[in-house]
Amino acid sequence: MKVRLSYVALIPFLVFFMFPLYWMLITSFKTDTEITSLEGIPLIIQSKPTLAHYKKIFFEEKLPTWFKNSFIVTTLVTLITMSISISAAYALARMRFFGSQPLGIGIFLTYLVPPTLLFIPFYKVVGILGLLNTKWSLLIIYPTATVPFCTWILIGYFSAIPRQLDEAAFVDGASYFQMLTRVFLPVATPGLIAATMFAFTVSWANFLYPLAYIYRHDEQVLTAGIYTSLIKGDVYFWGELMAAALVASLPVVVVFAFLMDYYIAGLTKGTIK
Amino acid sequence: MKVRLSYVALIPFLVFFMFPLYWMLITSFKTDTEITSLEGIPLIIQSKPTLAHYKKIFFEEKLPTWFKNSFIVTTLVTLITMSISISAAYALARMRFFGSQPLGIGIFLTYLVPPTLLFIPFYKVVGILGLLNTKWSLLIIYPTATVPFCTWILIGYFSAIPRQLDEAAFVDGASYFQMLTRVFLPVATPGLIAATMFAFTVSWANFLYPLAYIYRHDEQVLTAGIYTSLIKGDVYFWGELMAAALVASLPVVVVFAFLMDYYIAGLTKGTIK
Amino acid sequence: MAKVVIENLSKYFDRVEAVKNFELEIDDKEFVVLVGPSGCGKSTTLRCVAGLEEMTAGEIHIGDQMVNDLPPRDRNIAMVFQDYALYPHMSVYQNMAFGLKLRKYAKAEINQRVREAAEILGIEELLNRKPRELSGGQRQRVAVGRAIVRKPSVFLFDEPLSNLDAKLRVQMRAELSKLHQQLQTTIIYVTHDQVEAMTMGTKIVIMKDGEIQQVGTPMEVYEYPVNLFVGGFIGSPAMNFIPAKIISKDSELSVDAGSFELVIPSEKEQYLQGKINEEVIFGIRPEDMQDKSFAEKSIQGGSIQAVVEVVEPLGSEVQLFVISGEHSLVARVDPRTQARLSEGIKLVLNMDKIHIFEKEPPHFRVKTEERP
Amino acid sequence: MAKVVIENLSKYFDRVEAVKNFELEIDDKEFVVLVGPSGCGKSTTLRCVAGLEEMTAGEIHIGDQMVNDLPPRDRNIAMVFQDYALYPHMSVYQNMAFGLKLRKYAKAEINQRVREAAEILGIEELLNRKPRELSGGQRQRVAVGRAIVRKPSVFLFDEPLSNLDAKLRVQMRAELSKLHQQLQTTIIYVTHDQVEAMTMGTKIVIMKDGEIQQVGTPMEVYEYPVNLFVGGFIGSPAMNFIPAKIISKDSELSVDAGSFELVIPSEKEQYLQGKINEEVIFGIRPEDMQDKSFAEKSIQGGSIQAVVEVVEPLGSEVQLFVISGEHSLVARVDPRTQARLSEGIKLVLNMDKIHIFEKEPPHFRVKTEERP
Repeated sequence: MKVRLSYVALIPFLVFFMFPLYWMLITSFKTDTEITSLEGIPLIIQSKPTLAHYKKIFFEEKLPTWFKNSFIVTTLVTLITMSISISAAYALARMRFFGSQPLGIGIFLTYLVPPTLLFIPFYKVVGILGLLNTKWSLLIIYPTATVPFCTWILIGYFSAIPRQLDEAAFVDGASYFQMLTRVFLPVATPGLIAATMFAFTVSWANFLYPLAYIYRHDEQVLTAGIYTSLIKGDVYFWGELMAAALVASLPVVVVFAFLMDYYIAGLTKGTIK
Repeated sequence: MKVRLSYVALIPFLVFFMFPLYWMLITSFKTDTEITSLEGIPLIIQSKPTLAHYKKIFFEEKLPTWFKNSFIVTTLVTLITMSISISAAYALARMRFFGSQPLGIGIFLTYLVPPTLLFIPFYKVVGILGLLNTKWSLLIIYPTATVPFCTWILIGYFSAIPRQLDEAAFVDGASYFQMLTRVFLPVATPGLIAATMFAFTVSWANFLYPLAYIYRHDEQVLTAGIYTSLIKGDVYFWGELMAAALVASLPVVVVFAFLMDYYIAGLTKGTIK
Repeated sequence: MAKVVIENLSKYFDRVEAVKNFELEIDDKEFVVLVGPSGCGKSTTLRCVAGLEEMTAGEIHIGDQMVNDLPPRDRNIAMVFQDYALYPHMSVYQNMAFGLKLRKYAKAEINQRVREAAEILGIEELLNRKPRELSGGQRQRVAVGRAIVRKPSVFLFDEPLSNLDAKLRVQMRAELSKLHQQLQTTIIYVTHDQVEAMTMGTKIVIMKDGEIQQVGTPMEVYEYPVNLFVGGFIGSPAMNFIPAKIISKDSELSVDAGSFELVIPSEKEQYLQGKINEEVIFGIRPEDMQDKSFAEKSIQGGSIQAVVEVVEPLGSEVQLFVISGEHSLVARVDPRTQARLSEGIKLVLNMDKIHIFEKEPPHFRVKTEERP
Repeated sequence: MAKVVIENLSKYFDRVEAVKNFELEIDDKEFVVLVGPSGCGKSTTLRCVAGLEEMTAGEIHIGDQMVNDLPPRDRNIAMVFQDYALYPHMSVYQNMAFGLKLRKYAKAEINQRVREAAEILGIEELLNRKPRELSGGQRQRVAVGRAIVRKPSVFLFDEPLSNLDAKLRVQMRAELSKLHQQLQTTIIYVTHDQVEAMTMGTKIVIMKDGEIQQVGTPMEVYEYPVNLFVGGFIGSPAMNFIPAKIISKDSELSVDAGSFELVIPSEKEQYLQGKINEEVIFGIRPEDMQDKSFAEKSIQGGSIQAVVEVVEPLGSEVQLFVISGEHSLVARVDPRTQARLSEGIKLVLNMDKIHIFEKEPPHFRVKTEERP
């Protein structure tokens, strides 16, 4: 009952979230004539809806390739991020070594370093590694943004898990590995989900780096691909843009839809009580 | 003593932070000949250092204007963000109204909405408001990113302040305003500083929106200004780029240098014990 | 320095009635303790008096004034909170001076009052410290100091000792009692701990489920609890309750508890005539069950045979958990007892101190004596 | 089902010595309680036995085995933690079965053992609940259940009752005592609460600053504390300590406490001859100071005059905080006492029960009797 009511309060955010989606959806089915017409009403389709924009992006543009590239990059980045973040956060939250606390703070501060500052050195590093103009360059770059923040989120969750829980598992007969997989990580699930969502969203939606580092169409990812191919100077192909952006945001919507329940459950109930 | 030692553990992060700075500093004083020379050693100046790049960016480029624009935008955005976030976080952390908790979660989720999704609708909104191609557009756009996250940070800090503290102030004779200004906000200082730093850094360093929304040189801010004027296609003016990026990151470095102490003190000591 | 009258106070949270028709007159200079298990509405009542919670119905008078619509700052009260609620960013001095500053007292006056209070509480040397540099007991004292500098007409205490360890609690209890005598003010004190209530209160108000069960002095509620709940709540270890029947045999009344029968003293017979052959609950406090070998000879009592289950030596006495027939009982006996685990023991029950409760809720106590 | 021997255990944290040369033999089936104020090293000692903390020096034997280098899982121990440490994502059944599953017991065996333990603890109906759906007392029982299903040779308890309220603590104390008798295993129990130590332990180990002060049965440490610390730590309210001098007068020995002099019983004189004219600390427990009007006639004692500062009625007795000359004292007297605030009272001190401590640290107790 209580959980049901919680969802009601999420309505304004769903509106905020759904409104652009709706606008994009509507626009993507409008004909170019209607979009540019001065009598057009933004949120209603007046003339016949068309699939022309979708046809164009799927068959004429490289959209399927970009989608595949984005998918590969995002999956790998999320995996890399979570492996590093879980290890780092566990070490920082659990092991009392010299300076572990300021190290944790340092990690968070790193996240705050403006990308502008790192943009140019990264360009050189990627160049030296011979990864310029390939999607693999993003596997190097994205984790510099995702790892610090995810580690920071996880440190928070991990430190909230009482150390006695680990110790109870040890006394119960668990090895280190069993303690981690059967007690510690299951208890930290809400934190792991939150961090994964963050890593996924950031690497899926990042825009700046692929735009700057990748020129070859074949290697491009979705976000930058849409921008470069559908905005020429100040000419906007609105119909295609909307259709493409919609397709691009689908995975994020899907991830949120599936994990939201866990996420909210984790944040509201709290696991440790 | 203990605080001193904490700083030692920050060294790896200072290196991570300072290394690009040092590289930029060195390169910005090199002559163009040395930069492009194949015998050049990246981290050492071999021939005579030069101020030519600085002269160029300060006198030939619009850098002072951009700096001023960035400063205005960042200051205003930070002020707007903090006023909204403090009110929202206070309401959400303190007032038990229907659905206040999921509302807080919703705010955080909003922060996770990928900018790609908002990019195109925002473009239209800014256009309708007649702010396209002006720095004022950023005053509308940046807070959509900073307010949710800052509110979320502040909710965390605010909820950790025991409600009895407010009540003690009321019983002691404080009005609502006195309770806020003399007890509640001073106790929340570390949270306020963290949120301010975040708002400042994000609005100073954001890159995507000014690049897309502002074409007039006079209205441009620092980050995008540097990028558009010093990278022409795939020709990079390295000396100027480095000099400009260095100047651009100064304020962030200064803010961190001054507030780091409070920030770390807030995170390590905790105010409520 | 003020009388407090609470009339017909009710408080709902959503649909839950936290406090029901609470009626109480508190005389000037009284030390009233509201006591009860958690959720009984005692804290809510206190917070209504403080003005931190709005009442659903009723009236509260402090001194000559109806304070229903006054904010906390105009009620001339001071409050000590469970977690002390010291302002963490202020020194001890500033914490204590805060209320006076807000009321725009002169600097010299503030200084004098803070030092006076600090002296009473023995915290003069802590005035420049921050709360986080203090121990639990010191924080407790500062919280009290912050309340007394204002010289309010009523002090409110909300479980102020619950975060202290056992030793310190005993000490602070005595200190608060002394402070009350010294300041001669009205105190309303909330606690879930019946020991605090008994030892500190001049009047105890026992609450349960939002309702007052009994109001009285510590010895009154201990010796003449109005019902089963009060009988079990006050006193530790709790009173033993045994389902029994009043029977008449050989022209004497007895308590028949199945496995044993005990003769009721003749003075009490007149009160129990109406209960003959009725089922009741027979109550006896642990200290009124003595090891027969060391019992005072003067005790007028019946003895029962029991088997010892647990022996808890406390130094000055021994608590015995015993089984007699189908009943589990607790007795506090002389430390010289020879009771051994799983062995039998003869216990004497002081029948002058028995309690008879009705079988049906709310289990009222049956009158069995004239009160002095 | 096993003897535990701890030899010369030491543990440093950085440079701080948390436990110093700890030596203890624990017999099979003993219930040993380590007790002391916080920071005395009692928990660290327990954690060393559990294998959760590495020792700096020393040896620990459980049964016939030296376990220094064994991880916790190979030590055949079970532990109950202060915060229960139940796995929040598992049901009560899964919590209890976890240790058996890890040890690859057959399903039927696991099921049988869990149900058996649940029955002993009366938690059969909770088996499908999650820990967060349980009350404090229920969690406590599940934590104990998780320990007993494994049938370990030693149980370790780390302040298991400190999160329960007063009433529940009294109840769980008795339950744990019964459980010990039922299971017949060795138990090592850590607490800061001297009441728990007294009531549950068959042997008490009192620690302070990492060092053992005294080892003995509850009544031994209560009646013959080795030093001032133990005398003050065991018993509540704490023993009264009065700086005094042993004097010889009229061929009798007396304690001269300035404002009063008390004659020492002749049986004790022989032990105190060497202390004549020396400064000592005179100790007497609150229950050995009685209201003269209600004192047992048999008491051989001296009486003193005092002024009552605080009266704390507890129902079965009254605690009096009094001032006699320059000394503040606590007495536990008969509830019929007529003592009134700020009035005088005559107290009888039971001189057979006095304690004399040396003036110099560590304030050893001077022997004044033959022990039985």
